[in-house]
Amino acid sequence: MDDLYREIIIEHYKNPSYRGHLDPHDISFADNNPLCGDHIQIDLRVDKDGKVTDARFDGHGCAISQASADLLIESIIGKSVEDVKKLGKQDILDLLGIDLGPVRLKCALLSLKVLKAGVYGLGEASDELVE
Amino acid sequence: MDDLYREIIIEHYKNPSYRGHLDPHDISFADNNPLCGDHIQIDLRVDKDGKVTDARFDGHGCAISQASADLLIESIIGKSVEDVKKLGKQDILDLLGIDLGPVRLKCALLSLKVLKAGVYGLGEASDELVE
Amino acid sequence: MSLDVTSIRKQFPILNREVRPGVKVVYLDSTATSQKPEPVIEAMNDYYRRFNANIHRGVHTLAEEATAAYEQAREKIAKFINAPAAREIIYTRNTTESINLVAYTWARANLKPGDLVILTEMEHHSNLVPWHILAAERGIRLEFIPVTDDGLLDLDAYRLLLSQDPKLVSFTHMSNVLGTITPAQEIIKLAHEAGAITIVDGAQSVPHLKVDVQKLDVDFLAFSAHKMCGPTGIGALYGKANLLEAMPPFMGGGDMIKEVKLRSFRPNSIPAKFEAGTPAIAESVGFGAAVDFLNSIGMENVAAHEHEIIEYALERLEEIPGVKVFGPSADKKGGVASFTFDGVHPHDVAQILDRDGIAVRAGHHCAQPLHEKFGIPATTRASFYLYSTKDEVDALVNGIYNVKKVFG
Amino acid sequence: MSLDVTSIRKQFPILNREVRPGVKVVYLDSTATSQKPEPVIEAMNDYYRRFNANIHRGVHTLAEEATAAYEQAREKIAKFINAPAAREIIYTRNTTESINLVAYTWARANLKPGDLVILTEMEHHSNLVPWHILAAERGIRLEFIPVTDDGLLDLDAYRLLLSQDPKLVSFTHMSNVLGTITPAQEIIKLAHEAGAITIVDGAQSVPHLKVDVQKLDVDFLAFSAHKMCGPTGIGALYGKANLLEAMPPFMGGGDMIKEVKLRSFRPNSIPAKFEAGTPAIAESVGFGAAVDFLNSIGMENVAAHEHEIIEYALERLEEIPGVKVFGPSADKKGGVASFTFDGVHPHDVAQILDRDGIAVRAGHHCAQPLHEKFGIPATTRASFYLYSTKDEVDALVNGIYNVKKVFG
Ligand SMILES: Cc1ncc(COP(=O)(O)O)c(C=O)c1O
Ligand SMILES: Cc1ncc(COP(=O)(O)O)c(C=O)c1O
Repeated sequence: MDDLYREIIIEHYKNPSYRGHLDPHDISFADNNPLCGDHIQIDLRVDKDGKVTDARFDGHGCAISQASADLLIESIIGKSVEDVKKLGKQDILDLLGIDLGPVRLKCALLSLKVLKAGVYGLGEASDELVE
Repeated sequence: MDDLYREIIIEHYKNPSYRGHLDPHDISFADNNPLCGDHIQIDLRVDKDGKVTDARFDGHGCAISQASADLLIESIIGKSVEDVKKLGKQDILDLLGIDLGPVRLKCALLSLKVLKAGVYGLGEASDELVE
Repeated sequence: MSLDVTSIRKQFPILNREVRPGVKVVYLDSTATSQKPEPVIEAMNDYYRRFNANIHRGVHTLAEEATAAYEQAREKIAKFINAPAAREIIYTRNTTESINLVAYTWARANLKPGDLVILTEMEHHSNLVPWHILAAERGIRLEFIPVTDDGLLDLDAYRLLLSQDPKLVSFTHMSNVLGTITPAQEIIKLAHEAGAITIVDGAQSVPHLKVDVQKLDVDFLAFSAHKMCGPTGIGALYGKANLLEAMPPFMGGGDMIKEVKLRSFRPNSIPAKFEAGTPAIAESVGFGAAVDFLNSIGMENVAAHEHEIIEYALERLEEIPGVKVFGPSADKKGGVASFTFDGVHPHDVAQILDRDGIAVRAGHHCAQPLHEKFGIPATTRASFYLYSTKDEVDALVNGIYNVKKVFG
Repeated sequence: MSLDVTSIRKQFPILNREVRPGVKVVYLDSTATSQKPEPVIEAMNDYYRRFNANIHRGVHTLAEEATAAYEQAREKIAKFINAPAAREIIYTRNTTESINLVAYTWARANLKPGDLVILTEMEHHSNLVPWHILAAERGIRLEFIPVTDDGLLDLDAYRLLLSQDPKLVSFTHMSNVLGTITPAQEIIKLAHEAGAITIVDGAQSVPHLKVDVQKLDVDFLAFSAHKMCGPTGIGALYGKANLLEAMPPFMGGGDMIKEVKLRSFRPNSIPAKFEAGTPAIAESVGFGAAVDFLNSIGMENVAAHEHEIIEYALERLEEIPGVKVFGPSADKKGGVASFTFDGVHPHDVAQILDRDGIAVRAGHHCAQPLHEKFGIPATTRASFYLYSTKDEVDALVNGIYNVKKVFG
């Protein structure tokens, strides 16, 4: 259980590298975790080849949701949008390096859900995006 | 348990004394037991002093419901309507001479319910009439 | 494979119950509700004694465990009926609520005055009254597939009804009175060709047959845990995801929302959208355990066993003078035998059978219009399940002869 | 009299649960759901192992016993809240369904576009969303009794709202976030004087206080078994008989009917009218056992014990730097302490407390508008019940200091 608050998480929570907004941006999407009110917004810049050239997140919430957003943004800069679409639950767990129960999993996956709803251009972020 | 089918019940079921209709009548009411579809109609004649001068029942259903109707009719002829209004669950159980579980109790009380709804001039027969 | 009924019966503690000293219960009322095996009872005890907690919103260990168990049970149920995704399973209280849920949401959002809904004459009140209410409120039209004298659906008449542009066809997969197994796949295919949505009342089929929603291609399937070895207080509605997603919510409250403001809300995604408030958590665990139990035996084996019993029961009942069994022959029905016995009201039959510990049901079995069709107010119904035996059929037959004696 | 908590705790097997080897659970989440004592669990086991059967329509021994138990539990529940008659108790799934039932029946039959419904800013989503749905469908107007900074209802503002001819006042008897016990009797009296009907959300009050519907003169009271030592899957709606009798039915199906024809039905009398389909029978038995259990302890004693605990908890929590507890002082509230802890999100507080086995809830507790009012997305909530101890409060306080360490 101590794993849950590995230093990397506390570190990314307290000192995130990618917190902020991009203006202008090509894609922007935001959503809440209905269970706890955690909020994540993600802005992306995508070049003509479909590559993510820059990205930022903002929001509020628990260490897990905010740290996983920061780690996720870090991991996608330079990736193609097609690769971003392929990201799944396990990728987030790998980034965090921990295992999570179903409730905290929703915290961890919020940023990925927002990101994927954004790159797919959906009106709503749904849980199936991160199954 | 054998009490449940005391001879008196089988006898009143097979050879009822008061099955029929009264035409003309002063009061007539009918209702079903929603649990089993048992049906009882009761016709009454009442004189100017409020006394039941004659009564009949008709309907179909189980031995308990039909026998208790016959026994009930027998017991009220000659009684005043005011006394009929006072009849309750225990009076029926006394007539039958047995004890009943909640489901069969509804069978036994159907005729009393119909009778009381009739003498009170109600639109609907309700369970509270026989509580 | 034939069932090892002796070892199955050992798992159902109630089957050893003596209703009076020396008189063991002969439980022939599984169509009303099934008995529960020990693993189902114990799964719920384990929940209450070890990890009871409210779900979804909790991050503590008990809440995580309870949430996981609640969702795992949903997955088991989805798999049991071969639903493509667990989120297509909505927990309800029972079959009745499942059908009402569709009536209050899909139907109110999609049916206009004059729209045709096709039902059948053999429906349980649960698949009649919700549509009566809607007809009174909204002016939809109801038509009924007739039942033939031998208890089958008249498919020619159905085809004629289909030409009237129905919007919905809602029908039972197995009659709880006649035992008739309806040709659901064909009925659904024809409904879809006519542009209608379909609801199958699976209250009696899911417990007794292998039901495959993808093979049936049904849009909604309603069923109850308590009839399939599971607890009371929980049932399920299967719905195709695209339909469920497009439907407005039913009840409002906790868990069914994504966000609530003082004056408005955004609904959650499915299945949560339809599960307002604290759900039947222990019961979901029991429901999952019931599915495990049935899977361990195999639904094909359950169906085969019941077929053997009903075949024997029909044979034995029909040899009793004065007994008339309703419904089709054994090859077209499940383990249900509803009958009349000349000169004795079904209530009295049931009551006198009870002296011998024999538990059967008497009445209209929540299918009054069907009884009216057959011109009888009530029947006595014996029904069977995976724990039923031929000895119990014999006890029933002897019991009926005892009834004869009382009524002389 | 002070409670013998040691002997009470012995009856709750889960309180001995180790969430991890050597780490015993400290259950401080009773507002979400209470734990269940052994007599409640055993009452349901006894039902399943000895007299499980479907109710009402059965004449065999098991059905008679099940029906009697189902109705006896209703009588116990009626007596527990001092309802004049058992038939004024409708079994539902939970508080949420109880409120939705009134919204779907009484409210749809009685409220017209523009009619005013008064709620409060401290309502649970269960007493908000049903009215949002109705407002969207029917155009009713919603107004809210404001919550003051110290977590009380602003009764002066309420009096002003009452001058606008409200038709309904629906409000919580105890906030599940602030713990605030609202002056229900006064609110109801004023509502009646203004000609409005009243609903009390008793989800938190019925489990923790002596609630007397006749003294309150409330029209409808909603509550859940699972929060008062009872099982999941069952709740209740109390309603005054004359109101219930005049209401249209909610769901259609078995048991709620008096008679069914192919195209119409006549509803049954109350309470059956509102209980369509096979109900939560085992759960009713458990609910009755929960009421017996609470009666054996005495609700005054339960309330007094919780008062002692919350007083101590507030004292200890407020001495922790960075902790801010919301809601009124101990004399105006029940055993609920919702707090924030500077710099640490409530989810993380709860998660880290869980390491020490401490089960608290984090989030908006289904009261998002209230949290918005206080300008916070979430709180951590510790809540207490008759089995809670001061040692558990101490464990919580130590746990919060451990949270501090992790977040440095
Ligand atoms: C004040 C209040 N109202 C309503 C509810 C809803 O109760 P249930 O989830 O049992 O329907 C709760 C419980 O969470 C509550 O605390
Ligand atoms: C065919 C059929 N439909 C619906 C129901 C209603 O099921 P429940 O009472 O569990 O809602 C039943 C059970 O009585 C049934 O047999």
